Amino acid sequence: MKVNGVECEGYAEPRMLLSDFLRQELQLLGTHVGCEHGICGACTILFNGEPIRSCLMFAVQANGAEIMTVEGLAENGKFHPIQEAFHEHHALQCGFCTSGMLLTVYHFLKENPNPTEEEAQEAVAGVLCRCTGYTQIVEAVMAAAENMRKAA
Amino acid sequence: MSGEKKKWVGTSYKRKEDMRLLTGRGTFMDDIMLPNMKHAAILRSPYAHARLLDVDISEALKAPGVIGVVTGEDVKQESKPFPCGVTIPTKYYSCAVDKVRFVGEPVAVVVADNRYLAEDALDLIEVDYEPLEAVVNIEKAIEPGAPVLHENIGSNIYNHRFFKYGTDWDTVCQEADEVVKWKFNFPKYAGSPIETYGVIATYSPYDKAYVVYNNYQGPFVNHALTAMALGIAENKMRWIIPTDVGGGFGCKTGIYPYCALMSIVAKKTGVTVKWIEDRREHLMASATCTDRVTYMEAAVRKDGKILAFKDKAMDTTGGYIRAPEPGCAYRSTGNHTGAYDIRNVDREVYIVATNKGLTAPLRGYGCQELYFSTERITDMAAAKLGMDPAEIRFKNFIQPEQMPYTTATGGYYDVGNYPAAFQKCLDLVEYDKMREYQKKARAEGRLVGIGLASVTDPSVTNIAYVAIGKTVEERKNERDKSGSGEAAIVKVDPLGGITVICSTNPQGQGHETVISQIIADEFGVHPDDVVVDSVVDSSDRLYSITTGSFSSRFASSGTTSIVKAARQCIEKANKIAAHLLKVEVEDIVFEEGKFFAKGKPEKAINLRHIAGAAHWNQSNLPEGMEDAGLFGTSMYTFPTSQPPDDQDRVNSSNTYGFVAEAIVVEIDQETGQVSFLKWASVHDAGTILNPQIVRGQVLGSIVGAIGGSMYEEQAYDENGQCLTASFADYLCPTAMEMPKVDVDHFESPSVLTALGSKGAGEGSSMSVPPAIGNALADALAPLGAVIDELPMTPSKIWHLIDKAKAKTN
Amino acid sequence: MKIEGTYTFKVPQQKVWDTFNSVEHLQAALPGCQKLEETEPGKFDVFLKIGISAVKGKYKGKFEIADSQPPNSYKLMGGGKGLPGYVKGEAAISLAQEGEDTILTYDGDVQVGGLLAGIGQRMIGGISKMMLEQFFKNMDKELS
Amino acid sequence: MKPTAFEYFTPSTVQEALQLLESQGDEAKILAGGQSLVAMMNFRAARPEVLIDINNIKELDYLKEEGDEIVVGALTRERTLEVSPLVKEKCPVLAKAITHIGHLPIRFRGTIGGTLVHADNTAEIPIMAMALDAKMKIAGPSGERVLKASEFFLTYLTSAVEENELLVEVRIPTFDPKTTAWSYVDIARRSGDFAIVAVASILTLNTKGVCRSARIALGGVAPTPIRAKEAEALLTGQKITDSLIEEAAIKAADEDNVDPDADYHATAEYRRAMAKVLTKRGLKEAWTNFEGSN
Repeated sequence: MKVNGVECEGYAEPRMLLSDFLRQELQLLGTHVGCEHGICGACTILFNGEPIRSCLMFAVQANGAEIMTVEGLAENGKFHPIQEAFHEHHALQCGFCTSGMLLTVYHFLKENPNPTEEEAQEAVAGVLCRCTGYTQIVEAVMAAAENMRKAA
Repeated sequence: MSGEKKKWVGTSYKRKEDMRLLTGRGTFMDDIMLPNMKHAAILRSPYAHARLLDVDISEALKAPGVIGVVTGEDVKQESKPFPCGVTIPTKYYSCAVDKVRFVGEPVAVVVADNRYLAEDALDLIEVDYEPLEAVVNIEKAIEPGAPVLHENIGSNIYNHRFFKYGTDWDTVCQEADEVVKWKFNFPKYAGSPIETYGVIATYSPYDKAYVVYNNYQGPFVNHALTAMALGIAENKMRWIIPTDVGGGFGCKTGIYPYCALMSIVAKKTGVTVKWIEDRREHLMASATCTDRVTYMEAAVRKDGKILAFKDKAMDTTGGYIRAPEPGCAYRSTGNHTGAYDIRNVDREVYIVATNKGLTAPLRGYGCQELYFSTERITDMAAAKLGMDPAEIRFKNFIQPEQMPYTTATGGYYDVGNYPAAFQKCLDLVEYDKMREYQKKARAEGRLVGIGLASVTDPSVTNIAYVAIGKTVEERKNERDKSGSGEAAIVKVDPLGGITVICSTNPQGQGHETVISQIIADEFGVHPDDVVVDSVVDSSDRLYSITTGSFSSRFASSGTTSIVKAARQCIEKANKIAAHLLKVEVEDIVFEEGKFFAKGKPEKAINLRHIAGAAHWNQSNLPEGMEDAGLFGTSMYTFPTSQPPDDQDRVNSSNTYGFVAEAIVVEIDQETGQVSFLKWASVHDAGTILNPQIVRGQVLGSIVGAIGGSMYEEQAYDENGQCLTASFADYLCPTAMEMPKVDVDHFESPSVLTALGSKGAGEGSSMSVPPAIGNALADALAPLGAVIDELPMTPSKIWHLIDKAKAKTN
Repeated sequence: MKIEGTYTFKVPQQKVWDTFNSVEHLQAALPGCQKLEETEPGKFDVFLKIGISAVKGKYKGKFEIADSQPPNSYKLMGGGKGLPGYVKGEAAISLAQEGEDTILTYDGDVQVGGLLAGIGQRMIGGISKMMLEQFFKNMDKELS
Repeated sequence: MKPTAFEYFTPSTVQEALQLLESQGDEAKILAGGQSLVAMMNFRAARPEVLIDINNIKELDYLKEEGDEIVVGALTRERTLEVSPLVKEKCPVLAKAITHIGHLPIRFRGTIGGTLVHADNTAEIPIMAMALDAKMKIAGPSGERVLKASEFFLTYLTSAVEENELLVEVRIPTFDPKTTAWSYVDIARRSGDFAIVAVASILTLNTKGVCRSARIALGGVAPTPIRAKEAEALLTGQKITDSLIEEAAIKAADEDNVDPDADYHATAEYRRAMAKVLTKRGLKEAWTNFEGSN
C-alpha cells in the first residue's frame, strides 16, 4: 500500500486491524486508537481519499490502497493550513483526537471549501473530543476554510 | 507580586505543544515501545457479585504465544490491600482474590506475544463463580438484610459521619419561616478521555525494583500507596509519565491499581509487560464520579436569607473504597455553603458499598454532587418564597467587603466579588429580557426555562480534607496530614538556556506554553527560548504526596512554585552580576534580560554571561556563594493548607474562584428534547494567564458537564450489570450537542498566589449540572414537574410531562 | 428483566403438559439446541448454539423443573454461560384449558450478564422475546 | 478488543462467494462494509471462523436506473447513494434518510446490502426499504430469488437471507417528486446515533392535493421496520389536513401496529408516544415541503 505517498509493505495476519497495522507494523504512531468500535473517530484516516475508521477495517483489506494519515499533512516542515488554523484557534488540548479531527476536516474542506458554521459543526461531529467543547474546533475549521479559499 | 503588567502572561500565546500534536508526533502511552515487550490482556468478571471458587488457567498457559498468566492468588502473595483513609478499609487488591464485587473487576491477566493472542488465551481461562445477590441501589445497600459485599466490614457502610457547624438545626428552624426539602439523585458518570489507561511495567530481579510507565495524572500520594501495597520502598518503584497524556479529567488518578497489577505481572512473567486498556474495559472498570443520594434541606427566612443547610448525603464508591476516596464527600467541605453567607450547616455523610464500578475524582471532584443539591434547593426555596432565583442569590452572597471570609465549614476565601461577577453573567445572558421572553413563550404554551447557578470553584486541594472521614477522636491517634505542595525546578544551562521541570504532568492544559510565558516574563526572554520538560519521572523529578495535575493545581500552586524557583535563579544571578560588575547587589537592576548597575545600562551583562560565569568559572563565585551553576527549586505549599480542627472545620482547598452560569432552555413537550437558546458563563479564576487556553478549559468543562447532565451515565441494571460498556450506549456529546456559550471573566486576583491566578480547569463542571437542572425545572414549573435527578434524557423528561399532564387532567 | 405473557396452543392441556415435559420435544423446540440431557429427574444439561448478532455463541447450561403440579404449573430455573456472557432465569409457568385451547402463562425474570449486557443492552429485550416466541412456535409444531 | 482469528477469502465473483458459503458452512460470515460486523468482532461478540470479504466483487457495485426503478448492487456504499444525482432526483427521501446514518466515515464504508442483511430495526436503509417497497434479489446455490421488503425482514436482526445465500441487488421504485410529498424524521439521543424511533413518509398526491397513495414506515417500534397500514389507508383518497394527519398518527402508533421494547435509553411508552409524534411531524413536514401544498 501507499501511505502518505510512500510505498509501504508489512506483514499482517487477516485479523490485524488496519489501525494496528499502521501503528505497529509501519510505526506511524500519529493514528490514535480510542474505542475500536467505530464511534470515537480518533483513528480516522483517508482510504483512497475517503475518511474511514481504521479500527473497522482489516489491514489486508488495504492491500494496494492509498492511505493518508496525520503524518502526511504537513509538507517540508510547514503546517497545512488546517493545522495552522487549529494552532491559531486553540482547537486541540490533549491532542489525542486531533489526528482524526484533522483528516476529517481535510476531507470535508476538499468537498465543501465554503462551509457554513453548521456544516462545519456537523462535519466534526463524527470525532469525539473530551477536552475542547468543540467550539474552538469549529472556529478553526471556518478559519482554515477561509485561508484555503484565499490561497487558492 | 500580583497585578504587575506582564509582557507574555495574560496574552493568548499560541501553544508550543501543538507543534508535535498536530503532526502526529506526540508521545502517548501506547507510543512507547521497549525491548522484549509483551502484551497483557485482563480477564474481567461478568458477575457483579460472586465468590471466586476456582480459576483454571491450564488451557490458557498452553495457548500459542502465551508467556504467562497471573491470577488473584499471585496478587495476594505479592501485595497487600491498598491503604485508604477510612476506619476499616476494604481489602482492595489490584485483582480479585476471594470475591468479585463489580462487573469488570480483574480476575486474571494473560501475557502473550501480542494483544490478539493474549485475548485468545483469555477465552481459555475457566472460572468457577458462585454468583451472589448483588446490590446496586445506595439506599437499599444500607438497609438491614442487604447482601454484604465485605465480610470484614460487616455492613455496606464504608464511612458514616455527622457534622454540625454553627447553631444546631432545630434551633435555626425556629427562626426560619420556611424549611424546604427534597431528595436528589446525582448520577455516576466519567471523564472517559479518548486515550484510555496504559501501563508498561518491568521488574529487575537483581535490584528488586520496578520501572512503570503509565499515563497517571497525580496526586502522587497514590505512588506511595502503590509502593505500600507492593511492600517495597517508594524509591524502588520508578514511575515515568510520557510527554503527552490524552486527557485525564480526574479519571486517570484511578490508574494506580493497574500500576501495581502490571508490576506483579512483570515480576511473575519476567518480561516487560504492556497493557493498554480498551474502551470496553474503560467504560466498565476504570473510574467514574460517585453517584449520590442527597436528602437536602434549607431553612430560610421570608426575606430570602438562607439560615442553614442540612443534608444527608449518601455516596457510593462501588465495590471497594480506594484512595483518594472518601474524598468524594469531603473535598468540598470548606466550600459547602458555596458563594453564600450561611453560618449553620448540618451534615450526615454515608459512603456506601454497592456492586458497581469504582470511583475516582472527576473534574470538579465532589462539587457537582454538592451543588446539584444546594443550588437546586436554593431555587426551590426561591419558588416557595415567590422570589426570583437571581434575587435569592443576591440576598445570600458573601459580600466583597467580607473578604477574606472564613466559611462555617472552615474554607478560607481570600478575595472575590460574587454579586458583581454574578451580575456580569446576568447581563451577558440578558436576564431581564430573557424573563420577558419566557413570559411570552409560556403564554404560547411553550416550555422555556432559565437556570442559574452561582458557586465557588475550589482548587488546589489541601490533602488534609481526607482526614475528615475519621472522627476527631480517631484523628487524635494519628499523625496529622496536610499540604498542597507543588514542585518546580528552573535551571539555566551554561549557555544561558532555561529549562523548567514541573511535577504537574499535563493532559492537554497547555502547561508548557504557560510556563514558557511565565519564565519569559521573569527572565526577559522569549517564550520560544524556554524549554519545558513534560515527562514526569519519579526518580529525577521533585514530587511529593500532593503533586500532580489535579484539582486545577497548576494555575495557582504550580505557577507559584515556578515563579519562586525562577526568582531564586534571578536572585543568584543578581549576586553574580554584582560580583562581576563590582557593585553592591542592591544596586543591580534586572530589566528585559539585562543586568546592570543602577544608572549604567550601557554596561549591562546578559543572562548567558552570568550563567557562563556560574558554570564555567566556579571558583570565581561571589563571596559566601557555595553552590555553582544557576538553578532554583521550589515546592511551594500554601500556608492555608492546615489539618482539620477539632470541630471538623477544614480549608479543603486553597484558592476559591467563582462561577456563574445562566442557561436558557426550551423543552419540546411532545418529545422531551431540550434545546439551548442562550448560555452565559462567567468565571472568576483570578488573573488570567492565557485567555485562549482558559476559554478552552471553560468550554471543555461545559461539554463534560452537558454530558453528565443529559447524556452520559455508567448505568446498571438491578443485578449490577453495566449497561453502558460501549460508546454506543455511553454517550459522549458530539460537536452537535455543544451549544454556543458566551464565556466571560471577572478577575479578582488571589492574594495567595504569585501571579494572582486561581484554578481555571474545573469551574463549569460543577455549575452546569445544577444550572441545567434549574433550567429544566423552571421550564417544567408551569406543569408542576420537578427535576431531581440527572442525566435528564428525552424519555425521562417526556415521562415527567406525561405524568404532570395526567395529574392536571 | 421481566418477561411475561401468554401463548395459546390449539391442543388440550394434558398434551401440552406432556410435550413440555418431554426431553425429546424440548430439544427439538429450544432455539439452537444442540444437546439436551436429563441428568436426574427434572434436571437438565443443555448446550445451545445461538446465532443472532451479539448473542451469537455457544452456551452451556443447566436447568431445572421444580414445584411441578401436573398438568397445571411448574417453575423453571436455569442458567448458562458462554463466551459472550451468561444468562440466568426463573419463570413460573402455568397452563389452563380454555375450551379446545390451552393457554400458557409465563412470568419470569431473566438476567443477562457480561459482554452481552454491556454492549448489547439495546437488543437484549427484543432478542429474548424473539427467542421465546420461537420456542413456543416450535413447540406448536411439536404438538401438531 | 481484538477479533478472534479467522480464515479469510476474497472472492471476486458472486459465484465464487456462493461456492465459499456453501463449502465453509455456517461458521462463515460475509464481510461487506464491516461497520457493524468488525465492531462486533472487535468486541468478540461475533466470532466468525471464516470471513468472506465481498469488497472485491466489482459486479456488486453499481447504481443505475431501469424503468421506474433504481437498481443498486448490494456492495454499493451508503455514501454513493447519498450523493447520487439519480437518487436525489428520483428518490430524494432515500438520500435524506442516509444522511442520518452514523457519521460520514461510516457511510463511506457501509453498504446497502450489509445494512439490509444486518436488519437492525432502527437502521435507516431497512426502514426506507420498507417505506419504498424495495425488492431484494438474493442469490443462492439454486439460483436467485426476489423478496419484497415485507418478506425480507423476519425479526430482530434477522433477514430472510439464508446462511448459504448472498444479497446481490436492491430494486427501489422511483417516484416523481412533483407529485410526491416525502419526509424522513427521527429521534436519537445524539446526532449520528441509532434512532430511538424513526418515521419515513411518502405520499403520492394529485394536483388537488388529494392523497392517491400513502406509505409510512416506522423503525424502532417493533422487531423489524414496519408499515403503518391503517394510517396509510386512512390518508388514501383524502385531502391532507392537520386533523387527518393527527388521526393517521394515532393509527400509526396504535397497539396493533407498534410493539416497542424498552432499553436503557427509552421506555416502551416513550417509543410508542414518539411513533405518534413523529408520524404526525413527518406527515406535516412532507406536506409542508411539498410544492403543491400551497
